[in-house]
Amino acid sequence: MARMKFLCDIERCIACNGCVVACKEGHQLPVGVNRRRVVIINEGKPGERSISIACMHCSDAPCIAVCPVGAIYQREDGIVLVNKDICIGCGYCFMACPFGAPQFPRGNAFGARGAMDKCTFCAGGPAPTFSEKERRLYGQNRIAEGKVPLCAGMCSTKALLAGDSAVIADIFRERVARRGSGIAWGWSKAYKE
Amino acid sequence: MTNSMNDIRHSRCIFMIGSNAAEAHPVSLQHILYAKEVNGAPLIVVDPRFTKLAAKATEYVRIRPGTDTAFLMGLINYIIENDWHDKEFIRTRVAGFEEMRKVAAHYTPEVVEEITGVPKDQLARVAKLLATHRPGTVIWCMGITQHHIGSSNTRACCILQLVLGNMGVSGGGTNIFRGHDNVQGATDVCVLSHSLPAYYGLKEGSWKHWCKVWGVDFEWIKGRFHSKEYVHKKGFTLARWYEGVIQEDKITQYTPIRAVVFWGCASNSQSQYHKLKKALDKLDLVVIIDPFPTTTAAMCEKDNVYLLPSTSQYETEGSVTSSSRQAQWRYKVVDPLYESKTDYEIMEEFVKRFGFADKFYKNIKKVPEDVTREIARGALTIGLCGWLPERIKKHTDNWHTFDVDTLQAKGGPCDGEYYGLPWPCWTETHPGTPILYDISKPVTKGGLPFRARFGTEYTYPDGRKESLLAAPGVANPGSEVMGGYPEFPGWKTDINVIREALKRGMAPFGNGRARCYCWNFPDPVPVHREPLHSPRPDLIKKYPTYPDKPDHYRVYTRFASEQKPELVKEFPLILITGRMVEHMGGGAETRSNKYLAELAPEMYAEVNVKVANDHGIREGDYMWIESPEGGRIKVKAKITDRVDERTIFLPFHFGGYFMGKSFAGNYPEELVPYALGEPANIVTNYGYDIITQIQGTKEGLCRIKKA
Amino acid sequence: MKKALALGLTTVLWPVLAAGADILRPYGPVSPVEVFRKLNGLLLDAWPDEGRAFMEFITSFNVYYLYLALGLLGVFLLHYFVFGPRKIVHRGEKVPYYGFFTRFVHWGAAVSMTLLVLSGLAVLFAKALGGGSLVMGLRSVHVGAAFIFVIFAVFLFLALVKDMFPAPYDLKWFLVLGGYLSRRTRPVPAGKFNAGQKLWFWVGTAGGLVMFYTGYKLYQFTAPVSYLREVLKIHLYLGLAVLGLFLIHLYMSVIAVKGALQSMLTGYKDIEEVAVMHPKFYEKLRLKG
Amino acid sequence: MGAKKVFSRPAKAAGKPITLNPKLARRAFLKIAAATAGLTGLALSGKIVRRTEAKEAPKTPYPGSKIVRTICTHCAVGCGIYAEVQNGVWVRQEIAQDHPISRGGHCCKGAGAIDMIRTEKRLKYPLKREGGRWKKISWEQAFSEICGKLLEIREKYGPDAVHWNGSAKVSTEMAYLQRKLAAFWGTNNIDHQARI
Repeated sequence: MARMKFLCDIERCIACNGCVVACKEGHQLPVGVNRRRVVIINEGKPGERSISIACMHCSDAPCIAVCPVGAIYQREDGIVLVNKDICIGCGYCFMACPFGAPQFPRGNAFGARGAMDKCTFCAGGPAPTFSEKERRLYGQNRIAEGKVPLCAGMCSTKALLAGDSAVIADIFRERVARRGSGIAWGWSKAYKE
Repeated sequence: MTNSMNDIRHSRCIFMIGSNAAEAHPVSLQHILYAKEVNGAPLIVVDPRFTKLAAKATEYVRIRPGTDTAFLMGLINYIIENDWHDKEFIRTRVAGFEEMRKVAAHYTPEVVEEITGVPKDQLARVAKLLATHRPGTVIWCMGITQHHIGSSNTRACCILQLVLGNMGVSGGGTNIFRGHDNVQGATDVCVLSHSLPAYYGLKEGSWKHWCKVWGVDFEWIKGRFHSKEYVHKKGFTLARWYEGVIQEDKITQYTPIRAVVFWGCASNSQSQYHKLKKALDKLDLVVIIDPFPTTTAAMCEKDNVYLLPSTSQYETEGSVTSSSRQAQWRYKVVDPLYESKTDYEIMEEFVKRFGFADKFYKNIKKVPEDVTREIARGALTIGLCGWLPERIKKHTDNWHTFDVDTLQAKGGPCDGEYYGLPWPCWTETHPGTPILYDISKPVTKGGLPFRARFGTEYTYPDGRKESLLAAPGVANPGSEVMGGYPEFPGWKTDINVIREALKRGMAPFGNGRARCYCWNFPDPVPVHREPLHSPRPDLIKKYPTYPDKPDHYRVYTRFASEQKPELVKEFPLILITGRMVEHMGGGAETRSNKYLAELAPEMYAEVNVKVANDHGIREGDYMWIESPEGGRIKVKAKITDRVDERTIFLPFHFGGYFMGKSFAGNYPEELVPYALGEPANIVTNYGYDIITQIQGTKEGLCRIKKA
Repeated sequence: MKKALALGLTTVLWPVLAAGADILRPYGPVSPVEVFRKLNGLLLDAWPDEGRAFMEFITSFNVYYLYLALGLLGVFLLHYFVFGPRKIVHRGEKVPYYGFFTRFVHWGAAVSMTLLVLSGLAVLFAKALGGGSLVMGLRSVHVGAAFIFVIFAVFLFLALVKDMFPAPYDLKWFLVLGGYLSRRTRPVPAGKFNAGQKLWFWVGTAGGLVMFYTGYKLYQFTAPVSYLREVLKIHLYLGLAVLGLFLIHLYMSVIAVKGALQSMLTGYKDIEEVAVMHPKFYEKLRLKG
Repeated sequence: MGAKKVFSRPAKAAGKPITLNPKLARRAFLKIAAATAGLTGLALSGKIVRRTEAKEAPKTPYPGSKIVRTICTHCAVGCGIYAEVQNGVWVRQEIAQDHPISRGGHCCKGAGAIDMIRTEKRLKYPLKREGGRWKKISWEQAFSEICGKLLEIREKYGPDAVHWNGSAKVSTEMAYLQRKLAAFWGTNNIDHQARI
């Protein structure tokens, strides 16, 4: 069974934010909703590194565990999705997530949080595939088209890898072996087997 | 660029000076990091600021702004001193080496450390890296050019590569990453005040050549000008046109400028913007043709301005030339939106009303394809002859058939050709020249020697005579003459001469030597000259600037009279500008993109923590930055170690504020960009390159105070 | 997984591998371990310490609300059938007990509190309601009601606080549990408000303000996540107390003590009732004449 | 081009929406890897991994759309863009994985290239500043007023009284026409961003 994963190669990421805008533009997200973001450490100092972070689609996802309504679920290929028709916007998932992935657009009465929005691995959502509803609520469903997620596809330096864990682990290991350094940050947290 | 982006994959050493490619050209990093990882190529970044690119470097050299020539000459000297230079390459293909060597000898590691602040050990280490990792590429951007000695800086880079023998080889070369998407194309067709398309210059022969291409009478063109003198006189430049209006420096033109047309050009990218603003207030007519309202529109307060909506590039088509000299066809994606018109349509309307449409469009029936053909007929000097619209489209349509490493098509309709037909592409069947001055390939297959542009022999001031043609035995395979040869007479104006040369396996422009000694430049060999506004007054005497230039693109340009040692007392901090990855140029498009504006919503100044503490400024505080010319801007402080204790950095993309005042109300309703800010160029200083008049925005002075 | 292990190994092996590739070492002395640590600190924040505990807390907490609600319901039923509601012989003389302002803010607070409790429970037991827009709507009600409640709560506090300070006899009241566990009506030690009412007052107003603050933080959702976790915990624990007292108050005033509801509506209490339920206040009234 | 292994999907009744619910077995596209991943692996190892074609072409959310190849407008690297166009509307930006220079890569500006069409901040019609306010005018009025004034200035002060600032953001053809226009106008006062 294939297992979808993200891996950001810290040695390659140049913090160009290409992934962030690719995601926002591709799914037409409202301003303020960051399904993906880039974090820089040691900015301006030797040892400056950056990493692009989104939902890691954890194997034992804490968000699924804490969701009080069971709105979050995991597909067979490991992609974690949220059903916005069921989500009540309570925010527990955000507090349980190690990566800060869940996002909450405002806009309900009294400015309360709306349904949770997060990276879908470009796999749409539970609405009928390619339906207008799916596009509106979850964005594109590229996985159903056999296409790769936008963020990784548009990564300027090929730092962000996405796809079948076996394949991307191979690629990454090859790189690490070549250059002698590299860490797959987040993997040990997200993918416990 | 002499090589291509992809060719950097073959480099064994990458030397980047005055470039922040990680923010300005992020996708190029794909190839740079590949070379770094796979070839084990050291990535040396020389920059006054610890940029995002420097974060990826294996060796970061912090240099004082405006001292690049000293550093490069120091490297050259160290390499020669240690006998690391490529003697065979220099013997066969380089001229003026001895003269250059004498000048370079001055730049010992100690002297370089004194001027640039780079420790001499580091200089030695960098020189050794360059010498032991060949071929290496040298990459630069505006950090090298935007100085009053910008042209010396660029030449020093070239000489470094000549000394290392890195020219004309895969993985080597001098690679200048250009800024705008089609700045190479626009430069090739010379939207420039000193030349006709394809670098023909403004001489009579050049005019006659182009008149022939256009199918008009030279006498008629001459009649269109004010007088014969003005046909050949270089015009005002983008950097200083406003002096033609406000005349704070004396102009040498019979009339001041009364009208200006901004056709896809931002104004907030020009230094001393507060003076440009004065010009906008004085002009009779300002025409702005752009898909976005631009900062210029908001800055015009008089009823003298028109805004014409042109389409974006995706609603029209035409070829674009990438930094690697490749042509790609930018296809039209959708029809023009709203009431906007394509630039071609607007041009046609203008020309019709100016009354010369019949002459202007004589050879042009179908736009843009016939224009491409006209360029191909005229631009022989840089070999655009093979750039026919069908071929360019064919390459774009089949871009998937080109190999990532060599950029050569393997099979398919473009078999054997190089992607985008990098110029010179001499004929309709030429595959393009992927690497300039590469003598390992036949000329017909994309090889080239150095151009023999300056005759066959030169006598240096000390009486030494040297041939300017390549040494015997050095030529492209298949060349009829195995050795140096002069240019073919008439090749610049007659395609048949080019064909003839190619038939004989020879380059139309001859087989010459690369010059280290350019006698037609103010400094035949690059030497360090202190910035006009120098933070080191003690060095001004030893390294003074040039004398003033009275008629420099029609305006008096001060050099020596502007260089005042006492200035630094009042303005103690060095001011440099640069890019952010989220924005582009003047920012009209990107600041109107809600996602990009969300990522980079505000203007800021990078300040070192020491400077900030000395001035009582904390992160996020507003502060005033003031220039010696009287410009001042109010910006937020971003406290960071990216800049050192003497430097302030400003991103130059913002507009919509002016000296502390918001001009948001001056934009057309509802078209105010999402992100507004003070233009950095209000405080960039006086100072222009001696040859090109590029503005010296990377070597100014300023002072700051808490707002 | 083997591959993950291999990745881990390469990380650890880095210094060894890098010895041969000195040139590739990034500028400045930074090891991957260092980077790893920094990223952990920045991105995971307090998750390694708090994450697991938070998950356990949040997944197990709902059930206490259920126990409390069901338990109290049982207690009420038992009390009702064993002891029955309190009826006091009415002599007909009425004393003014609650001013108009007090009644007004009481009912304002009461209505908004009811909404808060109900919508709060709806959020907690959203699964039973099927989640989605219904509960999302009720969450909005929760937010709206909170803003209304907090205004009334402040005034209610000001209106009643002078009679709400704890007194020594309050302890005694608790010892006899207000005398409710008896069919006989005997005077209990209480002032204008008995100890139970005082407790409810303090939890309802001061606790209500804490609820409001914590709720506001959760509504904003901009605080650091470990702060949010703490705030949520406080909100839920206090909510439990509020729910308990709310239910008791409801039972007492509407069912267990006849006339209590009436008195809050009209503002007058039967003198006999005051004498029995609030003897200390009765004393004061008598002294005043 | 990517190391994409796309297995065939279970046949579904045509026209009926497929729900990607976890409860429904999801067997389609079990093993896909980001093109990026594949590409870089390919680049590093020199292997060429060919994509096995799906037996049944995947359904697309934009039936009848076509892909237009175009070039990013933000810097001179020359990244390729696949623009997906349906009924004359640019519906989305696709990844140009097979572009030889960028191989699908974009920075944030290029990733949002489609915003040039989507943004609400585009100029919509010709405007003229009148009494300190922007006033909508027709193209005809704009052209006749502008050209009239330009010709008047030329007449009165000479051709060099007009300065043309051309562009590095237009096509080479357009840039060439700008240079040609200045020549025909009778001035060398033309320049563009390459100068700065």
